[in-house]
Amino acid sequence: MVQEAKALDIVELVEQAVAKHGARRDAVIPILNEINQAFGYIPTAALPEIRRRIHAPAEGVFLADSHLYSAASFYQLFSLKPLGRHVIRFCESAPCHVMGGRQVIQALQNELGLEIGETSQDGKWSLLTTSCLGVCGVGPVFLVDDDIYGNVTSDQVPEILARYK
Amino acid sequence: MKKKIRSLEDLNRFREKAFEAKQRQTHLGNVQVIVSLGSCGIAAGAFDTLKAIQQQVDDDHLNEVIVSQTGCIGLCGHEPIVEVITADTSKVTYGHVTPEVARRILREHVLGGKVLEAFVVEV
Amino acid sequence: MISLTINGQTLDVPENTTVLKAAEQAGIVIPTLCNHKDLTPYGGCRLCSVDIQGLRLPATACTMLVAPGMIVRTESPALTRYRRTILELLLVRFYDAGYTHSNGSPTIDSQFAYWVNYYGIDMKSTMAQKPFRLIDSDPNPFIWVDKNKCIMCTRCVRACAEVQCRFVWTQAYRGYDLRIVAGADTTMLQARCESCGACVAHCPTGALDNKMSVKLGPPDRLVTTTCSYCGVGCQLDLNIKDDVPGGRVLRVTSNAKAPINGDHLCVKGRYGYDFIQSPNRLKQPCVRKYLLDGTARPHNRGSWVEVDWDTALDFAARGLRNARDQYGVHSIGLLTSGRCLNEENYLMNKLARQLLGTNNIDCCERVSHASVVDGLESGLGLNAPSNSLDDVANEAKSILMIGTNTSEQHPIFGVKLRRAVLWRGCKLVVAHPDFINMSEYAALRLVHRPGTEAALVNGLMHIILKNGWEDRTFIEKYTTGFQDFESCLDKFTPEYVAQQSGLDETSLQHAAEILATNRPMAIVWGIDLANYPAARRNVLSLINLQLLLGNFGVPGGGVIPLRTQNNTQGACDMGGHPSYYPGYQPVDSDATRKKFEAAWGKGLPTRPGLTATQMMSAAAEGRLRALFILGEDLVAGASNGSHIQRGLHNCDFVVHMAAFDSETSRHADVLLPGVTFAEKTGTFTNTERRIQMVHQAIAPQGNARPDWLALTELSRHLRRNNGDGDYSDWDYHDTSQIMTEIAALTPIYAGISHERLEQITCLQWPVKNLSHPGTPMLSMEHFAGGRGRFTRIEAAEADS
Amino acid sequence: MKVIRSMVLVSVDQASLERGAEEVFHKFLEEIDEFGLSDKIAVSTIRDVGLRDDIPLVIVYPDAAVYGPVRLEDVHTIVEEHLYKGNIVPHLLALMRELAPEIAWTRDRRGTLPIEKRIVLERAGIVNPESIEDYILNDGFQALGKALTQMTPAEVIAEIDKSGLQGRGGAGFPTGRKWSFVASTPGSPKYVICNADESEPGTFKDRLILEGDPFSIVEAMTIAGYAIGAHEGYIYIRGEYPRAYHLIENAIHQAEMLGLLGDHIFGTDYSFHIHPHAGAGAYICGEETALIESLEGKRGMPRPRPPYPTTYGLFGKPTVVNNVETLANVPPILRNGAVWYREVGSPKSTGTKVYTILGNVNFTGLIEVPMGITLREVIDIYGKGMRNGKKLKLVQTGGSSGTIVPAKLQDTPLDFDSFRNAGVSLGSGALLVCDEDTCVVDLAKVILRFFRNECCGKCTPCRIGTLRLYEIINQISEGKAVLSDLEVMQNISEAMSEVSNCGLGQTASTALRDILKYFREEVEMHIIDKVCPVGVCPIAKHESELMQKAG
Repeated sequence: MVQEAKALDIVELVEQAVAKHGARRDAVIPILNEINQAFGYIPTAALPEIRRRIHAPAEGVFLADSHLYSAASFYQLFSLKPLGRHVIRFCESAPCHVMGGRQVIQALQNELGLEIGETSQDGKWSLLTTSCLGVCGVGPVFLVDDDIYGNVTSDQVPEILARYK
Repeated sequence: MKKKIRSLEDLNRFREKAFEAKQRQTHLGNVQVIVSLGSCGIAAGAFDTLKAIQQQVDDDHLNEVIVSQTGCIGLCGHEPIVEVITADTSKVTYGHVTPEVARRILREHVLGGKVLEAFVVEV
Repeated sequence: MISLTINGQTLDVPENTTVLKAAEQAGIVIPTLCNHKDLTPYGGCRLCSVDIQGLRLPATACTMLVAPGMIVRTESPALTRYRRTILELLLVRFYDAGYTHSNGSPTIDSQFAYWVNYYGIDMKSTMAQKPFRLIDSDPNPFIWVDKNKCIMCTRCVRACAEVQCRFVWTQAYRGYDLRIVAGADTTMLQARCESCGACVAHCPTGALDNKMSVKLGPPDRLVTTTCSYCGVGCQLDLNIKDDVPGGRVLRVTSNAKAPINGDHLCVKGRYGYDFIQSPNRLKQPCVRKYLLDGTARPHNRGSWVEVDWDTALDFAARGLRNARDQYGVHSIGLLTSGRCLNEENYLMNKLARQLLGTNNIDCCERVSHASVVDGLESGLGLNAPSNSLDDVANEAKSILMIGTNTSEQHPIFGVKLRRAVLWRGCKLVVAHPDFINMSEYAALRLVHRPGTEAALVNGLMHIILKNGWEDRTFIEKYTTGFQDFESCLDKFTPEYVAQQSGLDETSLQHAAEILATNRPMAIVWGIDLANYPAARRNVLSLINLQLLLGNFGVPGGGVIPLRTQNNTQGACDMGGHPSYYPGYQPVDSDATRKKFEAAWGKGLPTRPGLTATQMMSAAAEGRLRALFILGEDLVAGASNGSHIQRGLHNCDFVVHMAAFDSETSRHADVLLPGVTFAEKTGTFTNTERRIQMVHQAIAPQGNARPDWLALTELSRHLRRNNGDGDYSDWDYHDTSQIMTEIAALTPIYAGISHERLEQITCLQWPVKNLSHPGTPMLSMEHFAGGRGRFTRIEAAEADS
Repeated sequence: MKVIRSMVLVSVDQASLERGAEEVFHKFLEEIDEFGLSDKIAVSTIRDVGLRDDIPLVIVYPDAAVYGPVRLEDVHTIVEEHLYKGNIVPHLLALMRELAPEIAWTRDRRGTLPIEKRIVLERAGIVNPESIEDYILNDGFQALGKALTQMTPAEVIAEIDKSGLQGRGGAGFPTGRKWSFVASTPGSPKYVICNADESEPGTFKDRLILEGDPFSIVEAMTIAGYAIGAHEGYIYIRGEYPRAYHLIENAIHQAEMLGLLGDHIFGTDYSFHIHPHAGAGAYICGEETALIESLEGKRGMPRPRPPYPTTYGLFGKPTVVNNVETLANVPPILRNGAVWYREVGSPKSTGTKVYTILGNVNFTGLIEVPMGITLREVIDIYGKGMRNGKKLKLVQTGGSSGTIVPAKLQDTPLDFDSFRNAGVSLGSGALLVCDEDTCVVDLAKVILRFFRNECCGKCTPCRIGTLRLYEIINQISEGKAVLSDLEVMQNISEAMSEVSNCGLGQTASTALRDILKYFREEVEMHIIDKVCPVGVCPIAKHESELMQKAG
């Protein structure tokens, strides 16, 4: 089962993130980033909390939930729904593809029994793709959470996945 | 609190001091083992390599070995890359350094003085 | 001016003009979908791409500003090819389920369909072959959402943000997955939609539509008229279908050319039109059974009997005459209506003074508004706002808003102020005991204890004087009574005022600083201020504040009392006032009276009559015996309803003319079915003295009659002998005739005629003659004696 | 480091081979070895030299001397006289006429053979990126000190202008001119933005600089700030580079501690603050106006241009946006002078260029070479040749938004001008080398999928165009397309490149366009014959399944 964030945690976290990055319009993306990092996704309930703390008509800053939703849904590293405990992001850009990525993503799909974009029933894995991660010199490449794996062959996939509980 | 640099002269004095400190290190006969820790290197397993080196340094009490890091040099095809700088020989760059190879480098090159030709990368 | 060439045609346009606008000026049409004149350019649809010499790639005409010597070509085979490709691409993600779209045009084509057709593309065969999203996907009661027709032009997003300042719609996700969502992908109402329909008005495809009428098809004709809800005076288009005799209102749409509101309307104006054809409308005159029986009036006035107009009017006339004959002219009272036409209010004034011989005439709204109007009169010698709405919205650097929930009561003006705050940084100070919508836009909120307004304002002035922020030159040149006034502020120290009002001293200091240092500053107040016990005093304090800061006679300054009803201003202007003939000509001035006596061919009463409030007391005490109430539900509209009910109950004879049955008509003896604004032609005067046409769109419902016509008929029943003045007759065939009479007798309306209003659409009084352009801002010369008067306001605690 | 001085190309087209080219090739290897020149001279082959009779042809770089016909016995002379002594052998030269256009490119090229010359990467992989001592030890902050204490802002701009430094983000706009625009634009405050949202697939030069030499960017941004009169700088680092973000944060902190950043830098009145900012995954934010929107906390959607950021940038103020690599050139220029810098590279494209070499080569990685190197040189010298001895089919230059260069064009020098003339984009410097096992339909599919996913959606041609192109290429790869689809693709592609709002849409179909230009036959085979010649596309699988069933 995928875990959803709790209301109290959300308020606390938003408070911290706003304190850290400033109650400013241009701090919105770093703040969303903190929340995404902490929960693995951005709970919609966090948006009004952020808005309340940044909206400041006296300083000419007007913010609505729609602004935040709009920004949060734009960026690929943010998710608006809960993901699995471990998130795999496979680079599907041309260099990795040319260097053998096609076989590796197939191996990942087979091993996990997931299509791209899916989260496993038990909430352990989410299999996503990403655009270039900038380590093309060691392609094919994928990320498991924050760990990056390069020069991957399909044979290595089971061993790498086994490292995660 | 470090003293602030207020002029080019300050900067050059700072530089001289840094140079002397570095000189002192090599004069003392220390060996520098530098792991290339760019993202490419990390993706290729440089953290595992670094861990192995540190483990070995601890286990064998290699006090004169200074382990440090550098960025990526652009030789992605050879990652993970480890450089060994000793006072007598100049810099040797190794490529494809797995934890196993790293341990061998420490044992054979750093302690034994024998360069592992098979893993040397020409730069 | 910048000179450029478009399609070989050389033209001069002002700086910062876009190529698109420049082309428009030259009569060259460039296709576009995402552009709209009210909205900031977006450059998204790319349909308006044109060739500009020297640029590697075509540029979008909607975003590209003109430059000297620029050479533009708006058509080429390549451009046509790109445009066709763009439209074909849009159709890949477009599905029309086939229902007729309803955005106000008599031809069904949406703007999108027009261009698709123009470039020779067959929509049906090119578009998606089945819907890919839910049709009618939002539960909003007024706005229909069909995202199958969305082309991501974002006009709705921009309209909601820039026009309504509400930020309901937004773009979410990106690329091929891009979609327009409300709020955080919720329903519109959850995203705090106010259902103003601006998004519908700006949608070029019909993805957003009017839910109440989405499948009703196009209208047969459009009738542009003035909204009847509030004092802002928006214009709108009634969409009329002539499939029943006299026609019916299909829907309301906005009209881009409307002088005040353009393509913008509020939820009431756009969607609150069903009352026009409501089954509850009064359709037949009624009289109480006892009148027909010729028996005594029962306690509860007995039951209603439907009668013909002649019978009803006869009873009405008889009742009024009886009271006059029995108890004298002062026993009759007339209440005019801020909902009715200027022409009708004028007739009421004429009826009272000429035919009945009484000055007991007042505007219904004065029951609640009297003190405010009095304050204005005694401080400034004015009976109207000094500045216009747009002037405040566009020029004021700061605004004090007090006693008004503007975005509820005067939505379009509220939104104009939101825009002032959002898009040009105007500082808004909202003094209101509640957290109202405008509070969200306020630079500072003052949550004071109700009833301490005067203390609060005095406190602000105390701080202003202490800091030397007052305008000495203005005070000397344009005011009287400052010396005497000044000392009354002494005791209103921040500590004292804080303690009185429940505000903290910092807020007071802050408020004073914002208002005094961001000039011109405008003050906007509304009905809530009048509802406070000491309304007159509050108004005088606010006038003091503006005199102190020299905020009169400047654009963006002044005082804006917001009139609740669409024509409260006009009703007062037209002599719906115990002391004034039309145009604030005093009844106790011999010269004026003589003028009207000559015109109406009749001797007129010399003393001012009773105000509405006084009439109610007089009725309760049995001094006032007969009442004629036009248009209003007095009981529901007033803050002191029980007082009014007592008065009405006590009255011997009450005639009520209205479109609907109400609490007030329960107390009536004769009930005349009036009509709504959609069924008559004439004029309204909005809260900023702007006179606009109202156009009849459909025939009166049932047997109802326009009020002016009923009054004209009534005059026949009342009149015993014709006078021989120029205007003593009541032979009105239409309201334009009445306006001609008004203009002749009312200097501030001298330049008004229906004919002229059809051309100019609106004029702000004073309009001195037929070539006078009107007066958007009253300058000092319009004040009584050319000077404003400071008034000492002492009491703060214990309002009397 | 191995220093290649010259390069010898032997023509190996069918006709040349028939006349002994292979022997000539081997003879060169022998002779060069004989003279002890093996690690200074590279020998390679060239396939397409056009129809001519003076073959085998031998071209010697960097002199671009073309010898022909070269007989076995001439080799010794050429090696001894030309390669060893440095004198061209006139009597063996080929006639100038009749050169194939691809070779003609090389005739104009003069100067030294491109060898690795590290300017922007001078410290990457050498110094400890976490240590400001290491940076200062390696000439760090000398340029900033010089600028702040010895130069006026105008002089700094003049020096950058004189160096001829062009933006390395892809467009190649002169940096000095951009700075002087902003310096002279009224309005304040002004901002410096370092565009470190390096997202072009196959490009990681900026990451290398940020991870290997973060202090140089701090120093360069401060210099830029001083030059244009800004006191705030933002560095927008893509979210996928957490390590770079961490190292930059550390560099900012350390520089502030030493008074080399922050208030009163170098004890002068000049103050400059840098704010690191992490992106969150959007290729489009590499576009400077989208980046600015994103910095302001909004969706990264490009603004209409004009106005350009130089007049209406961050928070509506005049703003310089420079790419990481561009900025990394700034300290060395100020340290060594514009004259020194101009000597590197070609006259119109000064300085070096960083390339990343990827794909089916023996060695992947990154090099920094003077402008003007050819693809062949890159592949043979630095890529160590094709992997598994396969044949080169094509190179995609400049990342996914870049052009496809077929093997026959591999002698075009890589500099801004030549590339522009050849309709090829240099872009980010990514060179994706593809061998004969690459199916162009499959490659196009991956590239178009990338743009479909990364398009921001603002403008019609790009939003639906990328979607449609991806759908159609998928159909082609599945054998479900018809020939007229190619025309549809071409129409969409044309509209996209002409009237899209920003560079993304304008270049999204570049690769497709080139593929249809150079490899149309292969694409048509998918459609008409329902065959993927390379055997990568689903139809191939489909076919083989059918075959199996039949068998």
